[in-house]
Amino acid sequence: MRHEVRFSGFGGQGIILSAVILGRAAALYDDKHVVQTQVYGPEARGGASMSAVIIDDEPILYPKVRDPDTYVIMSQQGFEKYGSNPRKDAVMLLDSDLVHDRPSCPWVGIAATGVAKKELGREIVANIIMLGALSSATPVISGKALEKAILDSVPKGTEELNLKAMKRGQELGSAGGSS
Amino acid sequence: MRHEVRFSGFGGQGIILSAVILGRAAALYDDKHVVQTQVYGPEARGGASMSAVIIDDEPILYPKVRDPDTYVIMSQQGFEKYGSNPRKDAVMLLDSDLVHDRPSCPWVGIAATGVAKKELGREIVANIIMLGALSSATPVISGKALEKAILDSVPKGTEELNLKAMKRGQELGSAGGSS
Amino acid sequence: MQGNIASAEGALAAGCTFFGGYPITPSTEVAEHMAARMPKIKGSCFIQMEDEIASMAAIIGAAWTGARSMTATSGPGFSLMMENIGYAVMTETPCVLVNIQRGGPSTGQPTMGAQGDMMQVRFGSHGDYSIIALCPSSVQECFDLTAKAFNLADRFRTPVFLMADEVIGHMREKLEIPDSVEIVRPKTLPEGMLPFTPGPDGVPGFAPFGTGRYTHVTGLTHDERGYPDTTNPARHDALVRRLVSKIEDARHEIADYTIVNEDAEYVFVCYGAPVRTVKEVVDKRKVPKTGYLQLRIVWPFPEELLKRFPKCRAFIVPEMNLGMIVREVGRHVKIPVIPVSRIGGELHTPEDLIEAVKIAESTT
Amino acid sequence: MQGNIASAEGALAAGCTFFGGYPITPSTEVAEHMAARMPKIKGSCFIQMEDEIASMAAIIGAAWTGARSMTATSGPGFSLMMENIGYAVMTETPCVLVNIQRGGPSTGQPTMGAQGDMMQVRFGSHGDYSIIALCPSSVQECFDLTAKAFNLADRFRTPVFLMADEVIGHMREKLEIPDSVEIVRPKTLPEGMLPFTPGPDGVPGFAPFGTGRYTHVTGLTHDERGYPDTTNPARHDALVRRLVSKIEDARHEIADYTIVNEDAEYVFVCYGAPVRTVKEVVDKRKVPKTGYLQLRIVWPFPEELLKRFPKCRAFIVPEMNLGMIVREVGRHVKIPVIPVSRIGGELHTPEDLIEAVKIAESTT
Amino acid sequence: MRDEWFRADRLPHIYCAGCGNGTIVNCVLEAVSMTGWDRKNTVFLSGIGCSSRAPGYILTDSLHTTHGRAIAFATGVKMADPSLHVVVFTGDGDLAAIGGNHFIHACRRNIDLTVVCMNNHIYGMTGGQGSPTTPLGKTSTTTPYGASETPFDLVDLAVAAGANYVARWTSFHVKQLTEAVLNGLNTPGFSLIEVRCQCPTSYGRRNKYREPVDYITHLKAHAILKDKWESMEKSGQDMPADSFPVGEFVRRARPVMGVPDEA
Amino acid sequence: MRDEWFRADRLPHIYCAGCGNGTIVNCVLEAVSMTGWDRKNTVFLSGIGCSSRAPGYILTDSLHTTHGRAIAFATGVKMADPSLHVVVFTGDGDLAAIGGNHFIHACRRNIDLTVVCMNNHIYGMTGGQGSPTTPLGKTSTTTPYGASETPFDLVDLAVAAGANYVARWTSFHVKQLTEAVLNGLNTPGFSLIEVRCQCPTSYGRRNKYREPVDYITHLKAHAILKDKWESMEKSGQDMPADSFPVGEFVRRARPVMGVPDEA
Amino acid sequence: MKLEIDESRCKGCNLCTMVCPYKIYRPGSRPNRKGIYIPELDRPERCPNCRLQELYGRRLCGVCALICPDQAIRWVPEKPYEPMKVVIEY
Amino acid sequence: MKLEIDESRCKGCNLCTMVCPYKIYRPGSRPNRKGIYIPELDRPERCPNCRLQELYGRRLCGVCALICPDQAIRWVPEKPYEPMKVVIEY
Ligand SMILES: Cc1ncc(C[n+]2csc(CCOP(=O)(O)OP(=O)(O)O)c2C)c(N)n1
Ligand SMILES: Cc1ncc(C[n+]2csc(CCOP(=O)(O)OP(=O)(O)O)c2C)c(N)n1
Ligand code: SF4
Ligand code: SF4
Ligand code: SF4
Ligand code: SF4
Ligand code: SF4
Ligand code: SF4
Ligand SMILES: [Mg+2]
Ligand SMILES: [Mg+2]
Repeated sequence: MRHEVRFSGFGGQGIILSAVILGRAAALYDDKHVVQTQVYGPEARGGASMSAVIIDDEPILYPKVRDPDTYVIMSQQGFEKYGSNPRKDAVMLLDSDLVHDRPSCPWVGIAATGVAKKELGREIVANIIMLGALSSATPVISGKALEKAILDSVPKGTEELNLKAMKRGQELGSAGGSS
Repeated sequence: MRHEVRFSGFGGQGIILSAVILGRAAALYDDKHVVQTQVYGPEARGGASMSAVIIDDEPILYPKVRDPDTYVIMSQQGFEKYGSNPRKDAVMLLDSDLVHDRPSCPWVGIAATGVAKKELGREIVANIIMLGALSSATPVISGKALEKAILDSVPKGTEELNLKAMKRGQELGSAGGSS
Repeated sequence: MQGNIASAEGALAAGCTFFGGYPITPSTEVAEHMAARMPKIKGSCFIQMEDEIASMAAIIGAAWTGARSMTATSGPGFSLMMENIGYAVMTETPCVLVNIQRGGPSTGQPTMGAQGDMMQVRFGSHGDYSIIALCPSSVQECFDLTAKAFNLADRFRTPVFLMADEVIGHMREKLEIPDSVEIVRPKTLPEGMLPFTPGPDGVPGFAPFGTGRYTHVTGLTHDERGYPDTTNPARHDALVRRLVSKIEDARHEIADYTIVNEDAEYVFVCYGAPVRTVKEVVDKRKVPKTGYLQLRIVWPFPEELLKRFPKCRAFIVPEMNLGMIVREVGRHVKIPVIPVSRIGGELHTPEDLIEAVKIAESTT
Repeated sequence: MQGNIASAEGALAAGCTFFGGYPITPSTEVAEHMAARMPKIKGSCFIQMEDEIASMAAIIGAAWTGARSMTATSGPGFSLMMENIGYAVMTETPCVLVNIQRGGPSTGQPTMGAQGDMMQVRFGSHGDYSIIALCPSSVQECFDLTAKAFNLADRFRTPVFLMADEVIGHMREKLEIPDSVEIVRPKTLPEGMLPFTPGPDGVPGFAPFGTGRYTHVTGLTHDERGYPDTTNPARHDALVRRLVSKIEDARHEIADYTIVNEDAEYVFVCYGAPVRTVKEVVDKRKVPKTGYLQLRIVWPFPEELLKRFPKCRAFIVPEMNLGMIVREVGRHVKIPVIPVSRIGGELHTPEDLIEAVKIAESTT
Repeated sequence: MRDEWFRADRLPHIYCAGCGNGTIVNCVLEAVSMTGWDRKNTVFLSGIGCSSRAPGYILTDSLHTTHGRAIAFATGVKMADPSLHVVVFTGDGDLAAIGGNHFIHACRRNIDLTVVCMNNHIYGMTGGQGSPTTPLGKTSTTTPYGASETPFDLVDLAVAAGANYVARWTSFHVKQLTEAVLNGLNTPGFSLIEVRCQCPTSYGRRNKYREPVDYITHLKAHAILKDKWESMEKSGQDMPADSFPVGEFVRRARPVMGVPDEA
Repeated sequence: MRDEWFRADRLPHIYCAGCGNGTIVNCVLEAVSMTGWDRKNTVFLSGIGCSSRAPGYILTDSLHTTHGRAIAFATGVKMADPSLHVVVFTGDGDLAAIGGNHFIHACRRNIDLTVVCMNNHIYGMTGGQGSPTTPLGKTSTTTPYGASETPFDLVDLAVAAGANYVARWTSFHVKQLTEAVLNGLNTPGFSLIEVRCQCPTSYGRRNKYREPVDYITHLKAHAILKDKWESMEKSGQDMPADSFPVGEFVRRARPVMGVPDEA
Repeated sequence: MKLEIDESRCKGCNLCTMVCPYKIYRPGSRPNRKGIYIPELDRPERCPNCRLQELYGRRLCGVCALICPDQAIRWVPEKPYEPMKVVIEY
Repeated sequence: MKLEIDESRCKGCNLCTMVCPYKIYRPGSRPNRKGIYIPELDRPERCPNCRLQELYGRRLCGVCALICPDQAIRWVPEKPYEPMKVVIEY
């Protein structure tokens, strides 16, 4: 199976880190071939940043994601720039607090930023909530692999918080909230 | 007629200036085609510096002097590096105070440095003495043209001294002293 | 792991103990990784210099103490290094430069990938010279080729360039780090031999500072003792021709490449990121009659390899520039050579290359 | 008069009012002459900058005030200018650089002539671009071509290079200074037009500072307003291709050359000092079957001119480098191309070239 | 009016939320608008960095040059046309790392420029590497274990190199800063105004000043007026850690370059 | 013994008759020979210029680098192998014109180098162009009507930038100079020893100091001991034209780089 | 004059909340469409600039607008002029 | 010890003539083969270094040799030692 996942949001949300964690999870713990890329520029600070992961059973040659089957979108501008034209059978996870439009493909709204702030007290873990949701709402990555990759990637002392965020995300992801 | 003249001596003697004056004289006042070149390098300071002039009735294409018919040599090292292998029919003017060897071609010894220092009180005009000698001892340049070019080239206030030096050189040049 | 990090790790695996650099997108991660790793390695030094000129100077200075030394930069910084690159060539200083290419000219597109410095690396400093340039197309190659660059630098006593690009430098893939990498240090200067007397391969032995050989090193034209001799044409001619030929004459030994499908009629000549697309087209989609020559070392250009495709009707050269190495291919063959240029930061798509094959078919 | 002085005088005749430079052998006389002359010309400024990077920066700054500006240097300084040369290209700044070439690489032979920077001038800065390079072969051409360089710089809004060499720069010959030289200033930016919207020839009009057009100038990839737009591949592609094609497409208009003997079988392609020897061989000694193409403008390379010799059996390219422009000739023709390289500071002798003709005869 | 000097069509700018650069641009334009200069004859230049993006938001002619070289470009502009008013925006990296030489030479020549250095102690644009003004012990991506090189004092350097006007303030001191810039604009010769400011993204995040307000509070607390600083020094007091003097350090009339003849 | 440090086979050197550089090399080698250092572990570096030819005459490992960059190269040498003793020869052009940035950064970092600047106020090697230390009004080939840019005070710059040891003497003061160099060699961190010296060929010739003795006599007459200079300053006296202070200006112990761990 | 925060520019940095001597700005409590917490104004008419700018013919205080890094704070003319809101404070 | 000027190195700059407290060096009067006026020595044995170097086991004065830019001045051992020439000056 091959998956092309695209993340977008604004700078500071950890859009690239999300992709890195997903990539690590798939490569190291689901034993897949993975290529992770991103677009970034100074303008990305104010505007929309984007990162992408290809997960495949076979070696990945052409490395760029051109037509993702899975989206994780965390800002309205990100939606407009990188998520407005998904293919029909794609699945889009979106932060329902920050993305106001809705796509033409199936989607799951996750109130990640709100939950991160209100329930977990740290807005910064919104991206981990989205990753958790990704693992429960799509076949892209296994929860086990994701958990291990998160533990590898987050700063010491924040493991518990991040795992909690992931779990919450998984719950929100299974619950749906989709179109 | 074509002449290829090579000057050599040590840094500070005005070897390049000599060539420039000769070139100017021939170009502006004898109405010839002239190309003037030189070799210089940091090593030229201590060692031997060289400059050359081609004077021709026709335009000069290849600009380098390879086998001069006329030499003006003002130091022993200059002789060794640039004057030791003249063609048989060349003429060499040499500063008899500073050049100790003698060439295989016809030559004229001129005590330029000694005369400049003792008679004229300024060693620096030794090169002008040599030019004067060149104009009288060889057909390379006319005395008239040389005089004008010297007046064009020397610092204001030193015209008289330099003309005196030229005249002395012309005397010494006609007097011979050759092999 | 990211290509840039893999490159840093490749250097460390090869025993690099000195890094002097100046941050610039998209190469900065190389320096940042070195800054994190080197202070923990005894005898190693990471230093952020005041600019790229100083970075290049510092790694040359470090190399003369016998250290394996390296810097990393991108276009604008690379341009600033040109004078001291010439110095490294002239003084036969082994060192490694990583250039993560971005969109130029000038500040251009700091965050987008390109291969626009491929002629600069060969001709960007004044005067005649040659260098060795490697181009990775994967994170693994970033590691492997960086390590290899150090061996080539020492073997030929010359600056060696890892000419990567933003696409590969910022891509993350799995990297397998071997238990150890091959390390070939320079020949030492035999007793009684002058410091710039070449061996039979044109390369002099190396006597780093502190070994009591009292070497004078200068960027001026010099004799075998290393003493300046700047007005003797024969001296200069001999020295510069040797500097060039020690590399150019060894192009066979140096060449590092992959050939796929020698029977191909349409042959891609490729290096760096576009190799990925070429492989997609040839290896995966198996577009008929196509094959490729992947150059992992682009300079010295191994022109003989072009002869390895006897049935070739046209060479297709996809580059992320307006056509640089295609000039080199064109000089050596009489059949059509088709450039496929992409600039602006986007890698060629497989469709781009399939289109080029069609054009080649229709014109040959 | 010396070639270097003639070049300075050519600039002054063309109305150059700003010179920013840094001394370096063998170009220093250009600066020294400007230092003597400019303070006497009202509204002119000579400034000796702290280095060559600053010199290049200063002349670009000056150019944006509408001044005709220039610098002069040699190899090591030229290498240092590479980053800002790219900036001038990207920002379409008209300015003139004189490079009196000396023996490289590195410090090399400071006082000896060479043509070793001919590829550097074309490819020495990072990224894709094009430039215009002129090569004088006499003191008169130093004057004429320097003056012309300013017109080309303004016409195409690009840095223009006088690539002379020490031989010509330090040679003294008679110079005839015309009463006035032709001066073509840049098109002014039409009212309502954006500062980087190109005209039909690809060249935008010019609105220097102080004219109330509020131009933002950046070396980043930019839109027609001059505002940065660095992540849009199409923008970059369009901009950089235009920068290249405004020059390359005009190669016919730009070309400046002399052709002698179109019926020749052995044709010298030459520029700079070696032209003197070629003329000695062809014009004076009238060696049979020979002719020549003298390029006074080498870049953009006017490849069509090579077709002007229908009977040509081989091109012979004498250069004071290890073979640079010969690469370009080789790319465009199928017949043999014979390089004649002289490095070390000695100009080719007539015998060298006659020998080359013999070789050409025996191999074709 | 300050607002007239902005390129309103380009706002909001690319600076991160709470970045000190935006404040400094305000103060500089406030000062410029007080001079009565014509926008037509005023030119802003900069090198490369976040700080150096400033001229792109100002409605005058402007040159966004290469990293570190803005002052050299400005020298060309000013010397070629002394009737132009020339202001340079620069960062600590741009001015003091790669651009150090042009900086001291312009001070020495006393070229009539006003240079505003947005000193955030870090390379902001490239994501937070140490700069020549990163304080000892502070963390950056290239000093992950704390900076170990002594930082420059930019004011000392400018004074030693010969500048005619030198002042230092912070992004908190908006009024004083505006006045200092105005003084700089009005002093013939080279003026340096160093402004210590917050970079929440690249510096603050790694050094416990995550919120913009955190670092500006720190700046406010550690800036000591020059006179007070000097009297403390004289009395042999230990200076509080991380504190630094602010105020006007030099205003003098050494020979200048690039001033129009009539002036 | 000093003589052992010369490459006798390369003498006489290329310097003009009476050039101050030769004297300075003597003094530096005298000081070096007093340290007891091993020639094997001592490295001389330089940039480009007459002054920078010095290492070529010294029998140790040496790097004759590119113009202005010697200190950056030296930083690489010293940081890669702190056990080496590293001395840099440079000229006023090499150090203060093109090399100014590396100079101030090495001072800031306090890299353990000793830098000897042969300040002849001119670009000697290229035939006498003005340098950043050419005094106001003096003639050179690029200042034919007299220099109009204020020169640097190299000592002030080094002090402001952070160097641990800074002294100035002239080529006349051979004993004091030797001692200053020795102090520089022995002080951990960056040491600058500026030596004002004669260039009869490129500077003297155009400024009425044609004979070597002329300019050295001038130097002798215009060098004022630092203490005296300061007391004159304090008492508000006008300094005699062309005079300058000599002596030791700073000797301190700021944090250093490139010193071996055990030291 | 009326004090306004331009929502299209404000990035929610809260520097204004720090500097106003009248504490007119309070950190925002709800994100806007872009996710930004725009500060809320607490009786902005207390600002001397709102009240007295036209009277004195020049800007008063203005520190918030000077420090606002995003050029988001400005005063817009109010018509009709609302004298009722002016409360002189001593 | 005997004071010597190495003719192959001396370039005739006359700095030695300037610095010697004993005025041992005098500007030369005749050029040598290279055209250089080598200084002449006036009773060099007056130099304390000639006389006392071996006695004290270290170089004395030595200013001429330090200032000589051409490394042309040196002391060479004399054999046999010539005590007759020593004149102690006060
Ligand atoms: C020659 C060159 N080297 C490096 C860079 C990369 N670069 C861009 S901005 C920057 C640092 C900017 O720091 P500073 O001047 O402090 O500005 P800030 O972003 O902090 O405002 C660097 C190193 C470049 N653009 N050009
Ligand atoms: C990049 C570069 N620019 C210019 C030069 C030319 N150059 C050689 S030496 C020199 C000046 C040397 O002056 P200084 O350092 O004072 O040495 P001096 O000869 O006076 O001892 C210059 C400009 C060069 N070699 N390299
Ligand atoms: S990175 Fe720092 S300096 Fe740059 S815009 Fe963001 S806060 Fe400002
Ligand atoms: S030119 Fe000047 S500095 Fe150079 S060797 Fe001659 S006297 Fe010395
Ligand atoms: S102008 Fe002053 S008082 Fe008015 S809102 Fe702003 S900071 Fe507060
Ligand atoms: S200072 Fe400006 S940008 Fe920051 S919160 Fe206040 S209004 Fe918004
Ligand atoms: S050592 Fe002293 S006393 Fe002896 S000759 Fe030299 S300068 Fe004179
Ligand atoms: S100082 Fe040395 S070089 Fe000069 S005259 Fe005396 S001995 Fe000769
Ligand atoms: Mg900064
Ligand atoms: Mg000097």
